[in-house]
Amino acid sequence: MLNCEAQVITNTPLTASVFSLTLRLPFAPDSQVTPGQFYMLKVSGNIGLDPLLRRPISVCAFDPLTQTLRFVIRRVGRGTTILEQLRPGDPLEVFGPLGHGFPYPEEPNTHALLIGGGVGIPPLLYLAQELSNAGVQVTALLGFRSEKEVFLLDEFSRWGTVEIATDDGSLGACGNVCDLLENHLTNSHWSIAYACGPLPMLQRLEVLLGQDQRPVYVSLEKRMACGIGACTACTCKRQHPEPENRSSLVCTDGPVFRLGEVELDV
Amino acid sequence: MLNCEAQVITNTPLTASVFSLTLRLPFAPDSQVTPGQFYMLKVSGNIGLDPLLRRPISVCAFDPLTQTLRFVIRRVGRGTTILEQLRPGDPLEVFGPLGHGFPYPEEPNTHALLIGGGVGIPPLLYLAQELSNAGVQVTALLGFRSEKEVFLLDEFSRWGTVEIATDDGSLGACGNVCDLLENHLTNSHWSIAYACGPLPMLQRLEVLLGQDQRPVYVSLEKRMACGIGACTACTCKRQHPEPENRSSLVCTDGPVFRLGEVELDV
Amino acid sequence: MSNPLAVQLGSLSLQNPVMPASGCFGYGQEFARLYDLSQLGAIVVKATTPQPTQGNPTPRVAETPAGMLNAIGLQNPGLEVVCQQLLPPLVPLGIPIIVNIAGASIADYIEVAQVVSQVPGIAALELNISCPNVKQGGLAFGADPDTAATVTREVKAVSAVPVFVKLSPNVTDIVAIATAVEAAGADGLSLINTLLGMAIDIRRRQPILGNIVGGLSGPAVKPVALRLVHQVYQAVSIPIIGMGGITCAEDVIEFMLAGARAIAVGTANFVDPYILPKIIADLPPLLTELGVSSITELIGGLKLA
Amino acid sequence: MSNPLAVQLGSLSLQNPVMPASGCFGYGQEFARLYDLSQLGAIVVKATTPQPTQGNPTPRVAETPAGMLNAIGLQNPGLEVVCQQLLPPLVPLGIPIIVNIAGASIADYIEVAQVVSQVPGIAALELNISCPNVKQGGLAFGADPDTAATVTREVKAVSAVPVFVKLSPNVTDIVAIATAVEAAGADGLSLINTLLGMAIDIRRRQPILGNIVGGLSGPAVKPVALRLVHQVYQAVSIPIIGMGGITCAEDVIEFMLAGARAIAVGTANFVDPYILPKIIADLPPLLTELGVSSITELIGGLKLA
Ligand SMILES: Cc1cc2nc3c(=O)[nH]c(=O)nc-3n(C[C@H](O)[C@H](O)[C@H](O)COP(=O)(O)OP(=O)(O)OC[C@H]3O[C@@H](n4cnc5c(N)ncnc54)[C@H](O)[C@@H]3O)c2cc1C
Ligand SMILES: Cc1cc2nc3c(=O)[nH]c(=O)nc-3n(C[C@H](O)[C@H](O)[C@H](O)COP(=O)(O)OP(=O)(O)OC[C@H]3O[C@@H](n4cnc5c(N)ncnc54)[C@H](O)[C@@H]3O)c2cc1C
Ligand SMILES: Cc1cc2nc3c(=O)[nH]c(=O)nc-3n(C[C@H](O)[C@H](O)[C@H](O)COP(=O)(O)O)c2cc1C
Ligand SMILES: Cc1cc2nc3c(=O)[nH]c(=O)nc-3n(C[C@H](O)[C@H](O)[C@H](O)COP(=O)(O)O)c2cc1C
Ligand code: FES
Ligand code: FES
Repeated sequence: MLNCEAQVITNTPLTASVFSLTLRLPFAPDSQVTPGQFYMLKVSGNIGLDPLLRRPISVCAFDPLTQTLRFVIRRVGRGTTILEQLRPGDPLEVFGPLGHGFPYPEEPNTHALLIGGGVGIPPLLYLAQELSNAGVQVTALLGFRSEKEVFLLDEFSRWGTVEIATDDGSLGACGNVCDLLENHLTNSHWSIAYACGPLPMLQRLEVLLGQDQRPVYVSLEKRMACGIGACTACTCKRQHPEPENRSSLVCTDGPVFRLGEVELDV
Repeated sequence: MLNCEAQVITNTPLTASVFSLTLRLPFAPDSQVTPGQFYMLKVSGNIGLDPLLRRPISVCAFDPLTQTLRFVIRRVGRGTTILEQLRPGDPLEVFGPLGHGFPYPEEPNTHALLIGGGVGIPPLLYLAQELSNAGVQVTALLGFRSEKEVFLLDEFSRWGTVEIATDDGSLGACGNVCDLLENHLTNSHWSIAYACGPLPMLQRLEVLLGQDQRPVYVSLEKRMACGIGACTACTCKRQHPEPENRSSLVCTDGPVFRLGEVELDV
Repeated sequence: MSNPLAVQLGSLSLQNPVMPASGCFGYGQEFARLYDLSQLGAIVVKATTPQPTQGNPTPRVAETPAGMLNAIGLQNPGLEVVCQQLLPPLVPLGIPIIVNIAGASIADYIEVAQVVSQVPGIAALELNISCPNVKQGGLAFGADPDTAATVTREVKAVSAVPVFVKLSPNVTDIVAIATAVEAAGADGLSLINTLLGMAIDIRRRQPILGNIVGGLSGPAVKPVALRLVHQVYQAVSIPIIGMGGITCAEDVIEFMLAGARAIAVGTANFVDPYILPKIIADLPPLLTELGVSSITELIGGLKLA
Repeated sequence: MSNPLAVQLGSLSLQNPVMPASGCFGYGQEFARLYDLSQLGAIVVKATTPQPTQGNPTPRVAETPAGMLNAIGLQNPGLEVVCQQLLPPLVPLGIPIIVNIAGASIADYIEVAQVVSQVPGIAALELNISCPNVKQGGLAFGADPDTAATVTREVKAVSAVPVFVKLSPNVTDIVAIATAVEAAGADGLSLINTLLGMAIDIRRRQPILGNIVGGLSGPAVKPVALRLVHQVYQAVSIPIIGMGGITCAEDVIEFMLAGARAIAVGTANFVDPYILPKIIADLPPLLTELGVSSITELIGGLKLA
């Protein structure tokens, strides 16, 4: 993990509230940038002290050749509004890559199921790309509120099969991404699953897949301050506490956990 | 006085720390914009709450036809650094015009002496232009730290005679603008004087011109919050208190006062 | 249809809960040049003392991260000028006019309360026992429950109108002071006044403020103000005017959820002179978004579990 | 040439006055991956309690204007793990290691103080009687001069190393507490801990923090911290570690002028993980600009008239 001042290359809206931000790093990261890892983005600029804290955002793509990093972000509050307003050429301090990403399947020639809702989808795109490049077959189940809010669909199609659900049925199946998942529950074609999305989605997923023997990995979100394990803001309880009763930290032990490893809460 | 979101037209460095910022107002001011008046510039943008307060900056030029407003500003702290970084097209909220400007001479065909130091000079440029256009003869005495820090010189020359002093003698006379003034003290060619500059300069000016019978006007600076007389942050003591012992406010009774009217302090 | 913003603040009926905070709005005349003051929920004017008060030496304000310090020191033209010249023009606005009163002794408070509360059309007094910027009086009265109760009782005894007591955040236990003041007859509470702070100019090696220390206000203090409103709301039954760092309609809702029945905006008037009408205009759509038909539904509505 | 940044903090010799604030730097290992910790003036580690402590429910942090609230609740692996696994790796750095200690009772404090102060290489204890985030203990010990003096005396009696007492800003009269603690034998003071605050999510109508209230830190609190350091400096003769909102070298100088002999940086480590070495690097040129050859010349150097 390194802190550096990156430069905005492009910043493009994908929907009314979701945008794609690409940055060029001034030097190579000190480690691999793997899907599921995240960066802390400094939104306060160089002068103002408000908003103060950095924002954790998952990597949506990384090209080691050009050292370009891509994030896909939804505007929800002040920090993401500042990020949305960045223009090509603007500087942006980023710190990362942080955390542990999605573990790859141990055996090749497997079939991975990717389950994403809303802005849980961007890190899965990077995962789809990496898995596909490694010869893994990818099926992505993606959920959005409505057709107008769909993003990254074309890019996912490049790496595998995609199924879509929208809350209002305006594109794909009508319903939640977990409804799509129900069709795949008893299917044996997939041997590993990865999920990222809002807490209610992950909670329902836990109900649906909690007893499944196949490995399921989920990426979690918690409010963070440091991003590196120093403040213990992002603690989460282990479902089966070890003797020393330790809790886990989303920023360093996660953000990706095996389903069932930690409790799913805010 | 009106608050509006203006748009940056140009932002050009004049010296290493002084820059010229022109803005286009979206609509006409609700009153004349006179030399010596100032605007409160919102430096916090639309999202961040820090730095919080607006910055008072004197008008350096105003063109009613194109509704362009010009400020010449020295970068001294966080707010002025933000202003320095503005780029053409950026929005900037401005509130004004505020305060009372320089009173014009009561008789035409007079000769006005303008005495400016550092970033006290910009409002005098606007004054020189207006006086000259009104047929008043202008002599400007301008003081800078060194040749490298000289700005607006050419523009002043268009409106009258200019004498320069620099602290290190690298351009014009060696010394302070008050040293230049000493040569004009007993001269009877001028009948009104205007001054703007740092406090020590104004204090020395008071010593030199305090007994002079000719009208002398000075523009003062005080830390401000509201700029409109509501908070009493910018109070200054009257040298000859009236019966009700009222103090004056720099933002509404000033920033221009007749020399001897109020005490000169921080 | 009834007005979704109307609130009842004790015996005062407000068309909306938004008013300026004392000392940040003069006597209204400056802002009257910018917009129609009759759209406000109420107006709170500057602290009034018996005699004209010069206030502290300048600099009187210093900017701090997301906030500011002030050490105005209660500059005001004194009781007589306030009552004869400055308050009468506000009365025809038809909204409640609340006068902040201060003094260096209990006798001072009594004198101002007696005279101001008789001015026709004045709706309430705000008893300032929390000004950190004057040596005598001010905070001295607000730091201890007994003293706070005493001055409240004395002022209530002479006031012809309701008395809101303005509390200081610079105390270990604000609940003790709030309950003491309530027991002494206060009709309501205003909180918070400013936090005592300091700013330093490292080049001159001097405090920036002429008064050395000053009162911290603005967004920086909002979390502290919300916590105090929340704590006091749970302990008293008189209405609370909440303030401290409010800059937008969302902030208003936060204070009301914490227990404020009305709110005051101070420092933000300096950052945006049109902030009060802006907040008032932003509230109705925000209420719709939050699914409430009357803002009163939100008062004290914070869910704790 | 002598080191212009060297300061003496009671019996501790520091190569520079800059250290991390407790709870914002873990036990150093995370930041050790980013830079060489031996360049710091000292290291203050997280609060240690006798038993492992889970801390409060999440969310534990909330951003506020130019600040943040935290309600970590002293999460730590307990005395045994701290002493056996976490402190020993820090000792070889050769800089003073200061351990923040906390508890729910005086007996807790005594136990931790006794054990931690025996760990070879530990330079001092920081007695945390000001944590606003735990129900028992914490602030309860720091809000009253007598209680603060008692716990200080007891801890001093068992500690093998100097004891710095960390004071709370959430009090009416910090000077009374500071002088009581000094009289009880404290070797120094750390101030300030966090201001008690709250943040509200208006859509969920709930506090953002799982613990409802939390401690405010970051730039927002700097003016309050400076004022408290200034007030306490004038009243005590033991050294002060100043903190609260420091983000740059200029802030360090402000705290030292106000009376701090050393300073700690907390929240700013989260905004810029390299802030400590950056501040240390920025200090020498700033001293040159200010015309001083040793930073000690500035301590308490505020001119008041
Ligand atoms: C590991 C991780 C990866 C993430 N990846 C992405 C991504 O790829 N794309 C994307 O759009 N969003 C992502 N998020 C969520 C994103 O961090 C928040 O939406 C963002 O911080 C909101 O900031 P704001 O200032 O706009 O909102 P505000 O609500 O104004 O933020 C206030 C504070 O709360 C924090 N906060 C608010 N929502 C969240 C949240 N959901 N998770 C963590 N902190 C939050 C902010 O960081 C800030 O400190 C991720 C979160 C985590 C923890
Ligand atoms: C009526 C008036 C007209 C002015 N006209 C000009 C001008 O035309 N060009 C120009 O360069 N400067 C002018 N100034 C000074 C200018 O306002 C300050 O340099 C500026 O506010 C500094 O802001 P900062 O954030 O960069 O500095 P900081 O020191 O970081 O500011 C901190 C706070 O102190 C206030 N402050 C600092 N210095 C001054 C000062 N000298 N006067 C008033 N407030 C101050 C700031 O407004 C801010 O609130 C004028 C000041 C006044 C009062
Ligand atoms: C410049 C200034 C002057 C103030 N004068 C008074 C006053 O006269 N009486 C009073 O009770 N409070 C006074 N206050 C405190 C405010 O009324 C308010 O309680 C405080 O500023 C917090 O609100 P804010 O953060 O919205 O400013 C003053 C505040 C400021 C900034
Ligand atoms: C996340 C967090 C955890 C903290 N934990 C502790 C602690 O364990 N013990 C303690 O004495 N202070 C603790 N503090 C307070 C800091 O040490 C410091 O006193 C305070 O944050 C002010 O400094 P700052 O504004 O630089 O952060 C904590 C602060 C934060 C933000
Ligand atoms: S965010 Fe600090 S420990 Fe995870
Ligand atoms: S700045 Fe508020 S009265 Fe002058």
